[in-house]
Amino acid sequence: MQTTAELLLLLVVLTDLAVLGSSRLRTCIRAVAAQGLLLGLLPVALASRYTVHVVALSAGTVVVKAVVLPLFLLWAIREAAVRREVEPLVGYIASLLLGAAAVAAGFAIATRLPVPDVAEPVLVPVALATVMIGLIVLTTRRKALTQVVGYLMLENGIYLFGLTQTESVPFLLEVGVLLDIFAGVFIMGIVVFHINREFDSLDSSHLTELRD
Amino acid sequence: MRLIVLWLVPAIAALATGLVPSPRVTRWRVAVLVGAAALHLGVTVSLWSSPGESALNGWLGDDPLGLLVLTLVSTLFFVAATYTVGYLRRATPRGGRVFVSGLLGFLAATTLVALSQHLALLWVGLEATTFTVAPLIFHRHDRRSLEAVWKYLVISSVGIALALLGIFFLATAQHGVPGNPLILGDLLAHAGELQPMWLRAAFLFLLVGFGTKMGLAPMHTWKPDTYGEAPALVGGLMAGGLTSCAFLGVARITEVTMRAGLGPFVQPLLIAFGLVSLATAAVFILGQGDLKRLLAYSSVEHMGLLVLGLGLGGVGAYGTVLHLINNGLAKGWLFLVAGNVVLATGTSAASGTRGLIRTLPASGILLVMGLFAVTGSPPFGPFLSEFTILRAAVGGGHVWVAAIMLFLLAAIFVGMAVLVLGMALGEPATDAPAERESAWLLAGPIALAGLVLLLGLYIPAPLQRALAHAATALGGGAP
Amino acid sequence: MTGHTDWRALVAVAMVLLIAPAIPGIATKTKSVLTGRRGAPVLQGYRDLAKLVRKGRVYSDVSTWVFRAGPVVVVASLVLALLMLPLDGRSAPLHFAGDVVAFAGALALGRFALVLSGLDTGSSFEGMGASREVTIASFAEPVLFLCFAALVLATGHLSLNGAVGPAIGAAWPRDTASLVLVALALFVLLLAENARVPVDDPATHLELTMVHEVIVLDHSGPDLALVLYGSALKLTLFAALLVCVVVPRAALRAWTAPVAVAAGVAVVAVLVGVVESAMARLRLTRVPQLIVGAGALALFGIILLLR
Amino acid sequence: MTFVFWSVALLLVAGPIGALVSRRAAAEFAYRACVSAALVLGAVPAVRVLAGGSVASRTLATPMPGGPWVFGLDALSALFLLIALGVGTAAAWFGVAYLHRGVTARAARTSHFFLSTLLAAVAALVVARAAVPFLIAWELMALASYGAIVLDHGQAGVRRAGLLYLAATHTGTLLLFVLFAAWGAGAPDLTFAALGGRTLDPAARAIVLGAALIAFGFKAGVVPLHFWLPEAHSAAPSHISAVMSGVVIKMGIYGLLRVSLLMGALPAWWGWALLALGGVSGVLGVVWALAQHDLKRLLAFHSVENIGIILLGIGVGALGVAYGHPAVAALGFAGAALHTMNHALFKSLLFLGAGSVVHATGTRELERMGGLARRMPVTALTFLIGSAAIVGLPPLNGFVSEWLIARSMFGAGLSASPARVAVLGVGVLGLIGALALACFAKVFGAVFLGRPRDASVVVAGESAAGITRPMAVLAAACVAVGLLPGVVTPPVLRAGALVAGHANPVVPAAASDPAAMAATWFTLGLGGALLLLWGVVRSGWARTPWAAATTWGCGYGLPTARMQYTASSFAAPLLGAYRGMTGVRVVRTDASLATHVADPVLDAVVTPGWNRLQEAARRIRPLHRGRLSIYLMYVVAALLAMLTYLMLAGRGA
Repeated sequence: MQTTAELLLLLVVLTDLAVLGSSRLRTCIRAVAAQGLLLGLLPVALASRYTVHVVALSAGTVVVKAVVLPLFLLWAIREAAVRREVEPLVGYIASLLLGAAAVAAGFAIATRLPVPDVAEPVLVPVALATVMIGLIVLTTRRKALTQVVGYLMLENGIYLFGLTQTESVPFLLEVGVLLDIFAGVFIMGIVVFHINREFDSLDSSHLTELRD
Repeated sequence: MRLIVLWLVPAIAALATGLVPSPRVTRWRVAVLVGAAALHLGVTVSLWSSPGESALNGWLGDDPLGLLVLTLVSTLFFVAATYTVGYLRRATPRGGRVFVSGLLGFLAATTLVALSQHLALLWVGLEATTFTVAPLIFHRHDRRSLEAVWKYLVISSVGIALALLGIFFLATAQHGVPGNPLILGDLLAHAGELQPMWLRAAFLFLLVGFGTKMGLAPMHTWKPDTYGEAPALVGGLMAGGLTSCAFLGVARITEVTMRAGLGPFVQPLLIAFGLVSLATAAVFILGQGDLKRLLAYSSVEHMGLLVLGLGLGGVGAYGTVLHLINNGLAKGWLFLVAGNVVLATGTSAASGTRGLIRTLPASGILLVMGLFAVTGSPPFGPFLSEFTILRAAVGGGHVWVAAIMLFLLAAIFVGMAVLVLGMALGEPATDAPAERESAWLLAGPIALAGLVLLLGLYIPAPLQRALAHAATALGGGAP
Repeated sequence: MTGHTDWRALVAVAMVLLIAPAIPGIATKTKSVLTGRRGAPVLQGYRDLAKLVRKGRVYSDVSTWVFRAGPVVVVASLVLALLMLPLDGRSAPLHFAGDVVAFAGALALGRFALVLSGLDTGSSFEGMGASREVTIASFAEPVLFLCFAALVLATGHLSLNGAVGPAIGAAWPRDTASLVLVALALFVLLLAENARVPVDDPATHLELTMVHEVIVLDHSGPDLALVLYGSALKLTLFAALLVCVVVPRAALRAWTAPVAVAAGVAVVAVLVGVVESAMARLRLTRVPQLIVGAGALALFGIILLLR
Repeated sequence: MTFVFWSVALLLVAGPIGALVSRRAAAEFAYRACVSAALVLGAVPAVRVLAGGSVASRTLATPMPGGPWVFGLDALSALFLLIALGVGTAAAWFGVAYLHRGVTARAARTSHFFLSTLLAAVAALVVARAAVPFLIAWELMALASYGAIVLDHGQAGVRRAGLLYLAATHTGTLLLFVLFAAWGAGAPDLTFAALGGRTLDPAARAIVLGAALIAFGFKAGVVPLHFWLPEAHSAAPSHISAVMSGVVIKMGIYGLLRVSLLMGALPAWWGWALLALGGVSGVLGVVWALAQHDLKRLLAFHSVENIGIILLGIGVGALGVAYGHPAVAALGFAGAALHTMNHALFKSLLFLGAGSVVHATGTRELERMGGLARRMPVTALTFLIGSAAIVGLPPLNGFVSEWLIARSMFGAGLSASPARVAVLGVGVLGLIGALALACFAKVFGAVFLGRPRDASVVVAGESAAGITRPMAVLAAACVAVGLLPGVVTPPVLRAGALVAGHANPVVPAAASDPAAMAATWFTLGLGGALLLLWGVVRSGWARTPWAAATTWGCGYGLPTARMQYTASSFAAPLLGAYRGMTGVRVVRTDASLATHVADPVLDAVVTPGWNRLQEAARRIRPLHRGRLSIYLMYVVAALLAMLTYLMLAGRGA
């Protein structure tokens, strides 16, 4: 089964890069949705034996990360009638290179860290890379929605790392995580909706009224 | 049992006030709010008589530090609840349904943080605070408050996410170590066996993550916007209660790392963050033009002092814990007074506001007293704690840290004095007669002021014991 | 008084008080003679006083009791200062540790009274004179203190009684250089404090150029008499101080010591006359330099002693 | 000790009573009664201690950091307690009458409240024997005095002065934190006993003494830390100015003496530093004062001058300790202590007099006054006494203390150690004295003598008894102390010996200082002689005739008030001589002549420095431009910085 896991993780990296490289919001959201699906499959792929816990976890993950949130985001962009990210602070090529660097860094750091043997060796590097790429998207994009996407990727990366702990960290935790992400993005969505109504755009760079 | 009650009371009240759909009738909601707050405070006080309970097989407990934070939050919340009575009479766009239930939800979340002995649970609590507070910040429903809540949500969500990563690292560090995962007691018991590299990484991420929630520079950027736009009493609850809970998170992981003997690695970081926060606060306080933003930066300053004391160790730890209480109460006091000013003048901008002690005698005087209290002038409480932290700096041989700290404190004092005294003194623009202020709006600040003053002159023995315990837990000791 | 003051000291004081009015006369006479004039008789001072005492007084309607009190305080303070000098070379009628400060204090008191009585008239001339008086004094007083400091260091006595009394004799052979410097400084001070050439010319009556005379423009009759006696006494006092420094009298027999002092005072007066006939009056702005110069002498004297 | 506690308690209630009692007269009576009773209660134990008795100290056990609160009363505390309560009571009585005009009843009540609170804080301060109560009392004093200063906060100038004062005093307080933190490092608790018991290594001692020098120097107004003082003193109501310079800044002196006492083994540099600062403050203070023509600013600068004189005394004392000349040390400290008391007496007298004048004429501008001696005889007489006293003329109190200080300098000069260089200080003393004489000749002449220079002054009349009586009392005190050095020297010598570190050995010797007795004969003789001659002369002249005429104008028949010599013209030649070293500017046009003093410290250092700081802050502030993604970058940057730290530092452990 390890090989499938590795394959899935590879795909995760590809989705990361897809988000980094595409200017169309729709594509970004689809990529994140795909990533959510992969994340949902991973517990099953990693698990030595299928417990209720594992199945429930993957099911819940798929529902939330691959279905609910993406649909919600798609609804939001339809509401806001935004198509694409207009000039990001860092160009797409540049951010792709950054992303590649992030992946490399992820592997570099992971090799230094004493990774617990239980986990799939590629898991930690990919997790770190995803976290970093999420941060990159958060810091370099302008549209509020894109930043939400970035935040989702950040959470996904953390979730990936959490997978190394499926044995030790109790079940409640994942639930908490999912709930929090859900609540988080849900409220963020409402805010996004309000931003859209107040400013007729989701360009968060309009939100610079409060300053010193 | 009481611990469960403590958590359930506000949670249920929050649901009740939130779900029951009667948008207009605020009276019973406020009643529920005050009632829940009173009950909460009562139970909290009862904990002092016989501490050491635990519930949910050790996930909840009231160790000295947690109990201190819990008491602080509970006190603040009760005061804020009484204040809400007057506040909702004066200024509320709608029935206060979201407002009240948000407040109660906040109380539930912070209680969870203060009581949780399980670090993941603590994290969940902190995360919950973020989302319970958001609607409160958005209370005014206008562009500015929208921008504020947006920035607050994104920044603190990112922070909390990094904290979660830190929690996972901690769990990884605990791999193969006996004891239940992420239970504080077990972590401390076997701190020596934790995998040091992962422990360090965990500390870094938790410091950044919870530091963001605390508002340590440079992760403080949400603070002025949020406090500036949120209703004053929400600002007070956040600056006094929420930041204290976030600090509790930092304190927990510091406990573990200190116990694991990583002090030399940890302390420079804490000191650095402390000084950077002080410096940032000073820069933005000099020439600040808005009272609530000023208080926000003052909060950044005091968060800096907290971690500074933690990093200096020794009596510094004691000073930090004491300062946690003092700062919480003083911030509540000042924010509520600022709320009165805003209610009376309609703005918290300094320009154009003059002679408050003539137009608004009680609040004006409270404001000026608060200035001295929060800048660490004797005989108010913060003086003792700041003095103790300074003793740790000088006594520990960190003379330069002490020098920088003093310089920044002096600059901050002058900056704050310029703005606050400028508003309080002088000839009022309008020669309207001094207006009579509602008792509901004054009782809270006066009570807090009394407490802060008391803590400067006398520390009750039980409190003293709790402070000493907490200080020793943080690797320091009582002076 | 500190008990064992013998009455001879008081006699000596009385004698100096008596000869005081003649001293300025001596100076002026010397000057006249040296400049080839006959000049007023030496005892002219007594005649003027006698005449003035008999005259009536004119008070400005502006002035107050401060004006009237001025002359009295001037004379009283000078007499008191005189009491602190061990004229007979043994003991002063009034002495105690640190009385050097009291000596200077008494002089300052007189000056304060004089200046205020001048200002009391509201006249611009007397205001100007008062201003110049305090200006010059502000340079002279520290010099006086430095001279006293030098004397104290040289003799080890904190009281004039010892410092310019018995102990000075032993000090001369030991610290000749310093004492010479101090004597010079004291002489300059004498010229400055008493408004003599080169600091000021008592002979002129062109108000704008004067310091001392102009302050008392409004005094008349007995008041003026007191003022004139006071200025004469001040000159005598400084001369006596100088003599006490220069002439060790402990060896002399009890009666001869006061006489020696009197003679010395007369000599100093002659010296003043000589200086006045030899030098021209300095511009007022140059005066400080002169006095600071004297201060430098005294300071040098002290440094020699501290060595 | 109980008496002192009661005294403090009374002072604390004195203010609030005013708010409770509705009828104003009754409230004021209660206020006066409380303050006066507090004076009596405080004076009883203080006098007992000064007379050689002793009072048991009290300890309040408390679980607070810093250990127990100890309160004690030794000769040093007693002296300052007497000063504070005495001057404070006079000022309080004065203030009640003074604030009857010009301010609302509420404002007056507030002012009374702050004044009595201030006195309570000072009383507590001087008996505090532990760091925490000391700091609390210290700050309470500072805040109360701030409140009293900004009574008239409608004026921007007053607000500015108040802010300047706050900034200065708060900086001082922070340095006191350092002082006690450094001194208490490693001590069981922060009681003075524990601090005094420690022997510090030179570095720590340098920190402690340096912090003390700056912190207490700020409060005392030592050049160059004096810049807040003239502003605050001239902004405050006159009786508050009196308390400020009579009591509050004296607490800086008390602090220096207390630290010297506790430190025991003082290093020589400390003595030299005090000596140098004293000389600079004394000379510059009086020269700056000469340049003023605002009456209260002028008096304020004289406070700087007298602080300088006091510091000269402390400096010699410290040198005496450092080089081991107990007698010199005792004399120096005693002189400083006595001059502190004397300055408190005559300077508060002068400020009250200034208040009376301002009250009557409505102006503080010297150039507009004149001829008030005829219109305000009591004020004039008391002010004259105060002037003569501050100049240091016998037979008044200023002379006695300068005499003691000069003696200590001579004594140092006769020693064999390097301390003998201090003898040069007498020259400085002489210079200061002569300049002060010039300055007060100018003040008294310009204000009280000659003709009124302004219509508002012509109509002025003597102030009410409520205002003049306190002045009369203070004047009497000046004369009494001046006439009886034999009585006042033993107690202050006791205090001096205490600071000099040998608690009792010297005291018996000191208590009977023969010189002091002789000096008493001198002062009494002088006083007697003056009275006698005055009487004789008056009676003698009563018989001889006298005529009244206009002032002799050298032939010009109709002298006018404008022809009088002005204060500026009076000071001009002196300032001309000193201009180079003091930043005094003399502006002379063909029509007028005016002197301005641009305070070299405030205008050349403090204000520009502050502006530069704000400018720097303004430059940095764009970092907070409202860009969310930028903010997130800060978070990421912090994370990266820490990760690099992990990679670098993490290795080692």
